[in-house]
Amino acid sequence: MTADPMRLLPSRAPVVLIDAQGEPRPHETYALPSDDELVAAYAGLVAARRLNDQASVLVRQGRLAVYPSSHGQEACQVAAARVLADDDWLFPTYRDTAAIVARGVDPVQALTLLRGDWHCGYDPYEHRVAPQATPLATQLPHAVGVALAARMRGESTVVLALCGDGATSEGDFHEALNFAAVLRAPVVFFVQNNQYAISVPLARQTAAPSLAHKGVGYGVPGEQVDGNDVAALLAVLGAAVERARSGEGPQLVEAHTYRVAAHTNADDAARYRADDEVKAWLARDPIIRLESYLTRRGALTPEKISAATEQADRLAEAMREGLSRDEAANPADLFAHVYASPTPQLDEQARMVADELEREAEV
Amino acid sequence: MTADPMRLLPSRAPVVLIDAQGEPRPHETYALPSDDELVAAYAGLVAARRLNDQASVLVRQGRLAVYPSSHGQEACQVAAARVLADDDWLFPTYRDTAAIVARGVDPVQALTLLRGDWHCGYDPYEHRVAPQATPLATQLPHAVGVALAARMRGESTVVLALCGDGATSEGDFHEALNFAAVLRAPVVFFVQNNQYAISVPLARQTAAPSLAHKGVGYGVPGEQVDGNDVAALLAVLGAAVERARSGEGPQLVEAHTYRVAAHTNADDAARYRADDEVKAWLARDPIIRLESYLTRRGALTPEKISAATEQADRLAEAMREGLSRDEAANPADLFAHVYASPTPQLDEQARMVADELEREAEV
Amino acid sequence: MTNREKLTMAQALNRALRDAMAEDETVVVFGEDVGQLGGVFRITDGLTAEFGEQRCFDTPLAESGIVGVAVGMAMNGMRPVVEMQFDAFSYPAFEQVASHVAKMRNRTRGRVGLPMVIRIPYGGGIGGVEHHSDSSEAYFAHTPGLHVVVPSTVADAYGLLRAAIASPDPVVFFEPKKLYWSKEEVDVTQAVPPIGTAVVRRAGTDATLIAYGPAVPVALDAAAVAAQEGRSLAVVDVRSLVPFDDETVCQAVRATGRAVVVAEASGFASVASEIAARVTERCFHSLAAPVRRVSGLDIPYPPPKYEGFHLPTVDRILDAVDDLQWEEG
Amino acid sequence: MTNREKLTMAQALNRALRDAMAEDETVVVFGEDVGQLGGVFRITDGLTAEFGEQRCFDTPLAESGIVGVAVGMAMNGMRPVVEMQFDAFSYPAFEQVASHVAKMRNRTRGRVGLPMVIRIPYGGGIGGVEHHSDSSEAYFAHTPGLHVVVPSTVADAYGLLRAAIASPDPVVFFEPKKLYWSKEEVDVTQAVPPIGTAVVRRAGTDATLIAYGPAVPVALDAAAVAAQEGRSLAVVDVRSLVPFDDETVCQAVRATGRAVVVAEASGFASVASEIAARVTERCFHSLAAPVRRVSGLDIPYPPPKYEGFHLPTVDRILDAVDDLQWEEG
Ligand SMILES: Cc1ncc(C[n+]2csc(CCOP(=O)(O)OP(=O)(O)O)c2C)c(N)n1
Ligand SMILES: Cc1ncc(C[n+]2csc(CCOP(=O)(O)OP(=O)(O)O)c2C)c(N)n1
Ligand SMILES: [Mg+2]
Ligand SMILES: [Mg+2]
Repeated sequence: MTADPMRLLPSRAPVVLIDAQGEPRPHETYALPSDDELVAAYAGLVAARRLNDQASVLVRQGRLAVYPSSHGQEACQVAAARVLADDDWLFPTYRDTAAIVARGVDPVQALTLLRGDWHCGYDPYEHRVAPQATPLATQLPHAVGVALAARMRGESTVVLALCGDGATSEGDFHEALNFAAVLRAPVVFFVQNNQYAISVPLARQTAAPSLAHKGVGYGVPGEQVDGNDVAALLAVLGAAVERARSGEGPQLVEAHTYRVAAHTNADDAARYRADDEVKAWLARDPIIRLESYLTRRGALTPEKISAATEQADRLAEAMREGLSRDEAANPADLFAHVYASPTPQLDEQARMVADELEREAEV
Repeated sequence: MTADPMRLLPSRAPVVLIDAQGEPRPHETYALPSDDELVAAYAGLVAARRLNDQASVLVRQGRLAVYPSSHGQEACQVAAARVLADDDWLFPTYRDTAAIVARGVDPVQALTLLRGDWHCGYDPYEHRVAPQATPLATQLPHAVGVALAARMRGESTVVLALCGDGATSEGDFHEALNFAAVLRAPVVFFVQNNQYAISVPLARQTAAPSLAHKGVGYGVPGEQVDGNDVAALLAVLGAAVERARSGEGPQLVEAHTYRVAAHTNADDAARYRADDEVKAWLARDPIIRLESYLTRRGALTPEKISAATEQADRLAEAMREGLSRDEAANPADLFAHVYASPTPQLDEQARMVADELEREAEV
Repeated sequence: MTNREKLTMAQALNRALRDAMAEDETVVVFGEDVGQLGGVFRITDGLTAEFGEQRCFDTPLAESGIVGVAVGMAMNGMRPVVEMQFDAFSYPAFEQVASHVAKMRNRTRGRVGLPMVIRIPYGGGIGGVEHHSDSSEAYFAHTPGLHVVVPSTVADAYGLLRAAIASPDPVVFFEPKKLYWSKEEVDVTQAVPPIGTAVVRRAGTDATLIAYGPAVPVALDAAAVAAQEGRSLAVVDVRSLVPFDDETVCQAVRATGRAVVVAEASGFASVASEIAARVTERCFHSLAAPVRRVSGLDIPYPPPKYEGFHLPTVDRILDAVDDLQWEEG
Repeated sequence: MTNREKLTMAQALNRALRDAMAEDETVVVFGEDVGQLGGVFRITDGLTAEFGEQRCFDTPLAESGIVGVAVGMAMNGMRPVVEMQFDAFSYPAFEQVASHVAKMRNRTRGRVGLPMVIRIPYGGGIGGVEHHSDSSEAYFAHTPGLHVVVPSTVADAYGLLRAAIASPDPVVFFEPKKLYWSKEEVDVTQAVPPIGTAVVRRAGTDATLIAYGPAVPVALDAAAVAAQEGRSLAVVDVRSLVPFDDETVCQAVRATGRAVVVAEASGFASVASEIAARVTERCFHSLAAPVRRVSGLDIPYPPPKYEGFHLPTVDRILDAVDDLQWEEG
């Protein structure tokens, strides 16, 4: 209980390194990432936006059951994936498909849940990406456990755990931050504050000066960052990851961003927010500002822009292609993984289902 | 989200108005309570200490099943009761029997739970004291609900909700503070940080600068106070209650105190803490310092001390007396209050039990 | 003059909330997205507009907090009706429900009752992704101190919700999501069915199907098919799991001598188990065959693509009926 | 040379943890007060001293956090064994158990198993105040994806805890508090009983008592009294609720033609309901009478002064046996 509270509080305003006009803004603590890094991030943003667009089309075509878009939050998605080393772990939510794909997971596998197939279509160990969590904040204690297990074995793994502004109200958010702080788990908690939890605006979610201010109550440093500025995100999240890796414990990072689309395709955002608000945020788009900054510096050439677009086209093509095929459901799959080996009770139920199908086939 | 974080942070050190030597310590924000108020509090402290002592004896005699003592925390107990108006509510835990009694509940009724009889022996509405909560932190959202209901009806009720340092780690603590802040419920959350949750010391419970620092994460002002200084407690809690009453929302107050006895009679504190630590805290006893302060001022005379002692004697006598009688268990009581009226299923079970007893009586 | 109107179950639930709020100003509605949005299923649509933010409001996103705050309100003169957004999202509130909602009256020897309703959209069949199709009634039905109610018709949805709100006891109110858009002509001015009563939805002489909630229409379909095949099946809609209407259920079973319990939830240690056990205890010598259960499989709720295998179907019910040892009867 | 030692159940559980930790360094133990204090029941006594703070440690006071962190550890190569301090204090963790512990393997198509154990001191009969005597096994047994185990003997306590820790699947391990101090001569080097097997504790010919956990000794006492009265009762100890050993249980019931299920938990929608229902389904034509249940009353667990009325007693079991329609048999 000797932590200096002042060192735990976030900066007064969100960290910005490139502003909405694409102008660089010098910062006393955080340096601008290199042009190369930002050009790579740019390609990531373009791909993420394309993924969001394509997925929304696929929903309308009935190829996906539901899609929670991260349109407008692409800078957060890409930065979350880019600051991690291969051995690190990412803990995503249902809204973080773009981050999952940015980390290397096959997009069709990543969309398995949202197309109404099995709940996690990828191997979590392959890219060290946990299954997408739907019950809010419940993945955060898991992230702490993964980090602790790695540290017990002397590994230098860091875990980046994502959640939304709404999820910070859940008890599991509190418990996870507290466990991480007390047990000094190398976890970076990254809150994408997109201003809404479905229809509920931030002001109904918290009365705190910022969500990043929640850190001090756990002895965890909090930081807030412009969530539409990928440069600031890379700098702030990168520093948090390295701090955690060096054994200094967890950190809380809040990104101020905006959910441009409705909560999911099933939601009607017109019921609870004005178009003007959305428009104001569109002017702060993460891609436009980065493009203008890099173009002005000459780091982003028309060729590089086309390369990024083509890469995004290929991604979209792979999504269309992969999601156009429906594998038939195999009822044996229902029972295969409830336990390492099925109980006698499950065997009995599997036989019942198989019998039914056999008889159906005979008819 | 415009709250100034600096105004939400607690003072750097716990507020003290009378120090361990009984010397007054001027404070820029909080004034010393009047001598009359402190003399009345003194009588409360003596009674509370006596209640703890007597209850511990009754446990050894088998008249109580278990007793979690507030020995050493009497200043918190008494102040919690004294700052409330009649129409306010107190939400106590299992350790707060002394506060419940200080609020006017009959001690024998208050001890019903701990003697192994029904779980709440008093009428919660009579003195506006909620049932003692055992599942940690679960009473805190109830306190918020009671406060909101009162405010909806335009009443000026304030709710004081108690919990321990350990309980602050539970999700319900988080959710309650957040709801109170967002919905501006007139609740004062009062954490008695007695340094232990059973065997677990504070350092294993939190890495925060203080528990009072948790407030800022909810937009709730936090304050910390010397929990063995009843004058400081009366001033700080009193101000928090009046602030809440005036519509300015909830507050979080942490009292730094010490659990002098073991967790309960069933616990063996020697397994996890050193005698020296206990001794150091005994030197900061809440009664001794108040007695020396008031005596030096001439406000506490030998007559007043005897009066307080006699009052405490009568309390102890009432406890011994009331707990010496055991009422026979009436099995019909098992079914009477599960629902407003018993279900047919319960009627059936009640008949079964009654039949058994009848047949037993016949044998 | 007739008061009959065609309503969906969702509309009937909305109407019940509205009517209860209009009649009794202590009724307050809160939860996640229930205010301006009107709930993700629109069950609370228009309530904030009509009754103001004080009476119907959004809370922070925390189910334990929602139920816990409702407990406090109910302790202090209000009749809160809270919504859990989906079935599985009631689990974070389980501690509050099991340790407080269910026990407050008993703990305080009747002095503190909790007239509150926890509404839970529940069950499958709507193609929901993980955690959006659970049937959790067993957890609550097993917990003494709660009333547990599941309507299967539009009229019952209205009537039982009114009864739940009027009840001095806490009621866990399950709303079959699959039936939200089912339509029926109803008269909401009609008498409210008391909690604790089952109802015979179809008379029959050969065997009795005992069902509740979303399984009731499936059971009725099965009975219709069976009728074509020359077998007469009665269908009882339990609708109140706690208290349980032994009389109506057992009377139907005794009359037919055979019974199948139909429910969506996984079968092991479920409400279906209870019904099978208690019917057998009470009707043993009238039974020509053991009571069979057709329930959800003992697996985590599967993804949309697979839910057809998991849920009770007409065929599975008829198979179970066929199994009732007709030869030996 | 003999390996037999006299141990209490508490000591046997402590020994099981110690032996598992010594054999496998991925086994870690954590929870509230399990470190220096050794747990409020001393089940983890000495583990921190022997294996260090890394392997056995106290956590902040938050059950959902404890279980959630265990999930993460189990995802990442460890075998966590966590303690819920008392039965009712597992409820705050219910969301983690129902939505993650039970579903992770299935969700990930077998890629992520969770080899973890949740130890829960459970049941009544120790004079505990409110919330300290619950029997919550039904909540977990009803949730597919969990194994649920309840020992009733010292030897099984050791063996089943070893089996639970070795299991690739999550196991909810119920420890009957009332039996913690029961003593037995055991050989812990003996083979471990596999999870999923029941055992006949006493042979009998007239009726079968089916029990588990703290109800087993009561059932055995009842059988002893019945024997004096000339009635021969078999006693089956279920010990593994999930998976359930239908074979052993049904064989015993078929042999006697009558059965009573005995369990402490409230009866409605309970494991006892399940046992009664499934035994009836499987053994109907061998049954001379309906399967009876003797379980806890459908009330919140009462205070110490009243628990004698709530819990199954020898008399209540014998009454149920008497009810098994011997005249008509
Ligand atoms: C425990 C739980 N309660 C409720 C829900 C239903 N729900 C799904 S998303 C959502 C809003 C989440 O808001 P936020 O955390 O801000 O994330 P965002 O969707 O904005 O990315 C809600 C209430 C849920 N998934 N889990
Ligand atoms: C939800 C819950 N988990 C665990 C317990 C068991 N328990 C009872 S008291 C206690 C320690 C509480 O510590 P603290 O909150 O500091 O209060 P204190 O006892 O020191 O007054 C624990 C773990 C409980 N009562 N409730
Ligand atoms: Mg959001
Ligand atoms: Mg404490």
